[in-house]
Amino acid sequence: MIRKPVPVPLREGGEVEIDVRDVTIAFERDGGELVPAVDRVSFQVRRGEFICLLGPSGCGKSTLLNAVAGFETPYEGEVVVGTKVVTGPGPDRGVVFQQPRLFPWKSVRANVAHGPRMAGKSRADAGAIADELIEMVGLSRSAKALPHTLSGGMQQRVAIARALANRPNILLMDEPFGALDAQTRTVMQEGLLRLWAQLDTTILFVTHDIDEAVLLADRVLVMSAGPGRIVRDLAVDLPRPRTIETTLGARFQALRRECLDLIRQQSQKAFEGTHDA
Amino acid sequence: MIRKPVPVPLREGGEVEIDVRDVTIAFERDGGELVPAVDRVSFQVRRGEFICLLGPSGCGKSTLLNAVAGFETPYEGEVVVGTKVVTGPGPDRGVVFQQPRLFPWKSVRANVAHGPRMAGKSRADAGAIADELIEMVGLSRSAKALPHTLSGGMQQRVAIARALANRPNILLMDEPFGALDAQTRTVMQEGLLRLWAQLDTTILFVTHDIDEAVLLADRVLVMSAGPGRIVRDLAVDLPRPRTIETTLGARFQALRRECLDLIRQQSQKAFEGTHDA
Amino acid sequence: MADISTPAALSPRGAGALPAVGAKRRRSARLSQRINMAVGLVSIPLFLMVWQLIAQARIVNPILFPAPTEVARAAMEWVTSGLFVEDAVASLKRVATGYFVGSVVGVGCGLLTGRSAFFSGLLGPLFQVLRPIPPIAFVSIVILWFGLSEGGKVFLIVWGVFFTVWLSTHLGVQKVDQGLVRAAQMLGTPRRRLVGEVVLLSALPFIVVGLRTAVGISFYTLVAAELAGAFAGIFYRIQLAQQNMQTGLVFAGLAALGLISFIADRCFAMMAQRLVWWR
Amino acid sequence: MADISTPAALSPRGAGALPAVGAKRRRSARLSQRINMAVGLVSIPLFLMVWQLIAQARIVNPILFPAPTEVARAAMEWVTSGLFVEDAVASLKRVATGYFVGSVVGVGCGLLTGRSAFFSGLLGPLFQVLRPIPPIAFVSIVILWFGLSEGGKVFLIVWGVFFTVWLSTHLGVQKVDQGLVRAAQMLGTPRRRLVGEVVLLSALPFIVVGLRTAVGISFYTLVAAELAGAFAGIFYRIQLAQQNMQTGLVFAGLAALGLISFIADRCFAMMAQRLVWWR
Amino acid sequence: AELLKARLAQNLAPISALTIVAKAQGLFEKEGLDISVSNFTSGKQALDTVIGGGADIATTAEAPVTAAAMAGQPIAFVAGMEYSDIKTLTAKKAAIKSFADLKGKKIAYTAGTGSEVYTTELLKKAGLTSKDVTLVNLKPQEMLPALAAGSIDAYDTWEPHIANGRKALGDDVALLDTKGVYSETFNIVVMQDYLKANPQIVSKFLAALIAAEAWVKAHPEEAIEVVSKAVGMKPEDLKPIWSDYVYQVGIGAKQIDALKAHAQWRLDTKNHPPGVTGVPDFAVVLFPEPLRALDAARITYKLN
Ligand SMILES: Nc1ncnc2c1ncn2[C@@H]1O[C@H](COP(=O)(O)OP(=O)(O)OP(=O)(O)O)[C@@H](O)[C@H]1O
Ligand SMILES: Nc1ncnc2c1ncn2[C@@H]1O[C@H](COP(=O)(O)OP(=O)(O)OP(=O)(O)O)[C@@H](O)[C@H]1O
Ligand SMILES: [Mg+2]
Ligand SMILES: [Mg+2]
Repeated sequence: MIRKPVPVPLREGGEVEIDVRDVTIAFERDGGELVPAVDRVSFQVRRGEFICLLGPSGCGKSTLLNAVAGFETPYEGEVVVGTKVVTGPGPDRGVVFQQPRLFPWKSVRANVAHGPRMAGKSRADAGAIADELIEMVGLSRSAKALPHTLSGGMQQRVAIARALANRPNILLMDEPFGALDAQTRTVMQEGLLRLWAQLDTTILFVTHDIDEAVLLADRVLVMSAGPGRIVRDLAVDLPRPRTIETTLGARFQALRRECLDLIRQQSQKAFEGTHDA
Repeated sequence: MIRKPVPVPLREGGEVEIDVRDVTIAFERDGGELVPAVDRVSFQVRRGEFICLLGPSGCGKSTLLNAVAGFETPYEGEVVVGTKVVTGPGPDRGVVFQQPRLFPWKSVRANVAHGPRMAGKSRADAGAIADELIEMVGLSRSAKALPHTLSGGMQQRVAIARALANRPNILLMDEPFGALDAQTRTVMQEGLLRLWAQLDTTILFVTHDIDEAVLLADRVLVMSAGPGRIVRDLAVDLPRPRTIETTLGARFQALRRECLDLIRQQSQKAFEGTHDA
Repeated sequence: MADISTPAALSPRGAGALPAVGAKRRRSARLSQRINMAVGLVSIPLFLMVWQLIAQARIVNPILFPAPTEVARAAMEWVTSGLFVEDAVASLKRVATGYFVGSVVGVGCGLLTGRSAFFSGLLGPLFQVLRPIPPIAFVSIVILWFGLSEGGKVFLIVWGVFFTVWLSTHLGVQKVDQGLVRAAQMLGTPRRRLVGEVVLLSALPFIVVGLRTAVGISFYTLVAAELAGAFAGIFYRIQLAQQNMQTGLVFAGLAALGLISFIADRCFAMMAQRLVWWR
Repeated sequence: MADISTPAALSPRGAGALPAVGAKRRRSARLSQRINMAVGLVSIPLFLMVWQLIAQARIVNPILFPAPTEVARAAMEWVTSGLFVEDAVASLKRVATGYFVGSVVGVGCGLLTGRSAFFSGLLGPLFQVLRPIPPIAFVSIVILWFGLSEGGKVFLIVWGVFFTVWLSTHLGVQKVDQGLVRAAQMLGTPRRRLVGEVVLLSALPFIVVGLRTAVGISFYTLVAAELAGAFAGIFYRIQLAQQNMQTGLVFAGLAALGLISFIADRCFAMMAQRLVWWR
Repeated sequence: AELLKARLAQNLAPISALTIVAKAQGLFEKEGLDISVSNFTSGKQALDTVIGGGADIATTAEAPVTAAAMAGQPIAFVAGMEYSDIKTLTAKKAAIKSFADLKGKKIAYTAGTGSEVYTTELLKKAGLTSKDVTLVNLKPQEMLPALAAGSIDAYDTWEPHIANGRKALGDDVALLDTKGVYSETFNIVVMQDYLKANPQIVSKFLAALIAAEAWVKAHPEEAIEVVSKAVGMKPEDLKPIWSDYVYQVGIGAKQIDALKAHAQWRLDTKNHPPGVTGVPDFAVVLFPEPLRALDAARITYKLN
């Protein structure tokens, strides 16, 4: 059960912004038995890096993200952001959750404007920021609507806009584009990459779409099934800016193939794992 | 606003199982203004057909599915299933919702066994059906867990198993594999196709993944943005059984390309639409 | 109070050229809606009729159980004597003040104990012990502390309202959607604003239950309040009428109470619907 | 009654070889948890101390406002005379029966009116009108209908409990998660089983609020019940003591009430936690 | 022989001493009765219970009797069993030495009861009207705290609340001498139908009360023990006021005066059931025959 974490190669330049040190997170099962969801995971993210977390369903991606966000306290190990150990959530780390989690009593505009308002911005300034982001996610027409009147994909787009509104140093995104159609997704991906290039944001991005991971990331961290561990830290050496055309190149396809194989192995394990239960 | 629906080519053989006749569904906006989400949509699905609905985010796919499921009463038009006008939900139409919507107070096993239990099966029989399906979706290890302890993807897999447990004549699936990683997804797709071949199930399947649509469907219905209309009824003339290898063929790529172009047009409209609001 | 299976999508307004089947279904839905509304209107008259029949059958002593007609007569007399307005105003003032103070303090304490384990530990047991003590049992003590002022009477009402609202707020706060709290936290909502931005709104459905229950409770405690040296008030009048065997007036008093609370509750329900606008 | 921001993930049990920082944080969390528990234990003693100080300062007449020590003395006397057990048993029987009947009927009616617009229209207005009428105001009528049987006393308690539980169930049913109802419907859950399978469980948090509020209310109405021809009971004893100006015993009675209800509520909270096991 | 069953609705207080003693000393059984007792905190509720059929025999003061009589209820007043003066306790601070000092003071009374009639009579004697004072309606047990809190200057009520007040507030209060202003009576009332159907029960019941009266006179110490135990008082609290209660089974001037005065007050103040125009003919509700058959000397009243 206890294995040494795979050594993480540090790339040149930039300070370490997120340092996940030997983190184990466990949950209690019915019987009181402690089952680890994330097992001794260590990795580092440098300032301005774009990291994708890839792994089979239920491997602990969301749990790990929650630990960085400050919502779960590691059972063992610790997460250091900048120079401080994470003890709770903060506006320096914007989060797009796997569920939209919009405030049901606020309009789309008010949801997006919430962060800037809390940061002390005036109603007008916060509104302007919100409008800009809402336009970016293509929902200007629904700015005044309440969340429950939106479709699943629209809600998720609002959640993305909301997380961006604070211009956080770090963006933690949990399958943000999972509910979007191919084209909307491409638009959103390009929008995110533009924003990331403009601002000096560090991004930790959970996805189950291999193309997306390879297209967006500087490094793809592939997680194993069962108690999640990082089995591979794959540097994506494709030149930027990348566009949808990038996906046609041979290097892209090679990287994609590599990820796919890794994932397939892990998923296979996950499925086989169910039979010895 | 009012356009003739695109004529739907009826394919030979099989009776009409689902007949969507000129359906319009509208929602009230704040101001009391009625905004159509689905606009005069007509199509027919024959017994045993596998239909995919493809369309940009917010175009009305879920709403249309809800109308067939019997949760929304059309503002105009009607949905006929078999020989009866749909007036409400029923166990002949299994639904996988966009959100998992599991019963939070029931274990995974009890969630899946709910349908058979309601159909009058004994506890043991229902349990056996549940166990089989849970194994199919790879969650045997979590059979006793409560839904809130599962990851997003695991919850969605339970929802799929639950909808299948009743062996419904018709399966309505709203982005069922949206939260799954590539490999788990492939496993699930293959499982679904196997089931569909075994049983004589008619499937209406919402997805935003073009590859998935082309891989699975007999026909792909492409919807337009704004108030949803069907702009294209694309027959997928790939031979069955199809596997992941099918995606490599030239015909597949051509169909994929066609869908992508259609979607791109529609999404573009959807985004541009936001600017004149 | 609508049937929960009503779909969110709308029926059409105005008569367009609708396909036959849909229109028929919609017509029948509208019809059943009308029936339900009509039922709501006849509910109380029906009850009065049954009452009248029982009273007229004279199974029970009519002096102890008067017919609605007799009650109406007594009520008319009460109103025309001018005493009704006086009594109603006196009672309403007490109830309104007590209710307002009790619910504001109750929501406040509920937020405090619901959010903080420290305050929950400190105040929870105390509140739980004091909660069941009926105001009527300590009227003497209230008189001792407050004298015969209106303050004492209002305190008795505050007592009943406070514990009811506190409990439901406390429980509501503990059921707050943690997902929304997390979303607010990551957006940098400071701890002290979390309450106003998320907790309060998220617990609102529970608080509304407490507030509406407390409307009834406030009248329960009004009895105790008006036992304590009142000069006017609906219960004061009921009590006198009881002593004088004016049962018609007793029932008229109870009916007045029911009516006032009914109106209060209607207003409340309407307000609650606006308050919890997001469903 | 835990602080809502407690994370779901667990702190370790047993002492493994833990990294320093995590361990320190967990230690401090455990410490604050202990402090909160300790606060819970001193809460009531602290209250008694303040009371004793006020009483000993003799700001108010000690006969009218006895010190806790005096109350304890009276309570001891009550217990040793054997009357306490008799009174407590009599009251508990009434409250338990009334509470049980009232809550079962209340939940039943709440499900009915919450689910059906017809019954909501028929019964809603009636219940709203009757709800605020305090049992104490119609003790005479109850005696008239029920005689001096225990049935009448229980009815008075049922009255208070019923309306409280009904209202919260009714409101809870209207807040039922429609998504889950739809899921159950498409799985072929027949309409009559929908209630047991989804609606009841989904409304449970609200019903629990009503049930816990009703614990307090049942004691409110116990007063009225024991005004009418009782032979034993805590309020019966309190009333006698009040007439005889035995304030020590009055307070002892109120304390007994608080204690009983506190225990009931603790049991209830524990049960509720099991009942709402899924969070 | 088989005991005859009857249900007594009793106000549990020293004013019910005779029924309490009769029950405790087995005097009912001696007369061949099996009496089951229900306790109330007011005679009004006891009478209502009898009118509603929940009990057969009520102990009650005159106020509920006049209300029921004026409401035309077929009640039968078969005997008085006790009377006692209503008294006024004043705060020393208020310096109320004579009736005239009551002017401008805040006085507590209990609306609708003998205490209110007493207060009216008291003011009449003092040459005052209700406008010269502030009247406050309170239950007897709440008068003491109100006096202690300084909200009132005096209160008019019956024992044991006067004694309680003197005990609690000691030198801060003084008793105003109002002997003879108004006596509260405590009586035995049944329904006329019941009397007609069960004359022997009523007769035996009254006989038991007469026996109790004799026993109380003969054993005052034990009577105090028995009564204080039944009502939950301490014997030493009951002893000083014991002589205030006059236990006498009979119908005499005290009862008739109280009934008339109370009925007149109801008329004057409109505190009467609907549809009443004059003092009722008490001959209709007075049923002295059972008692007269036992001991004619105990019936001493004359109507008009
Ligand atoms: N509150 C909880 N209690 C118990 N177990 C939990 C809890 N939350 C998560 N788990 C378990 O932890 C494991 C990892 O869950 P997590 O949500 O991190 O997966 P994930 O990688 O995000 O999966 P997906 O891609 O499906 O969202 C799962 O096996 C899940 O059952
Ligand atoms: N209850 C409602 N009230 C008002 N408008 C609604 C409601 N439900 C849906 N809509 C609107 O109807 C339109 C279609 O929504 P629907 O959920 O069907 O989209 P969708 O095609 O499923 O999108 P997605 O792929 O993002 O899930 C959207 O514009 C949405 O805003
Ligand atoms: Mg996840
Ligand atoms: Mg959808």
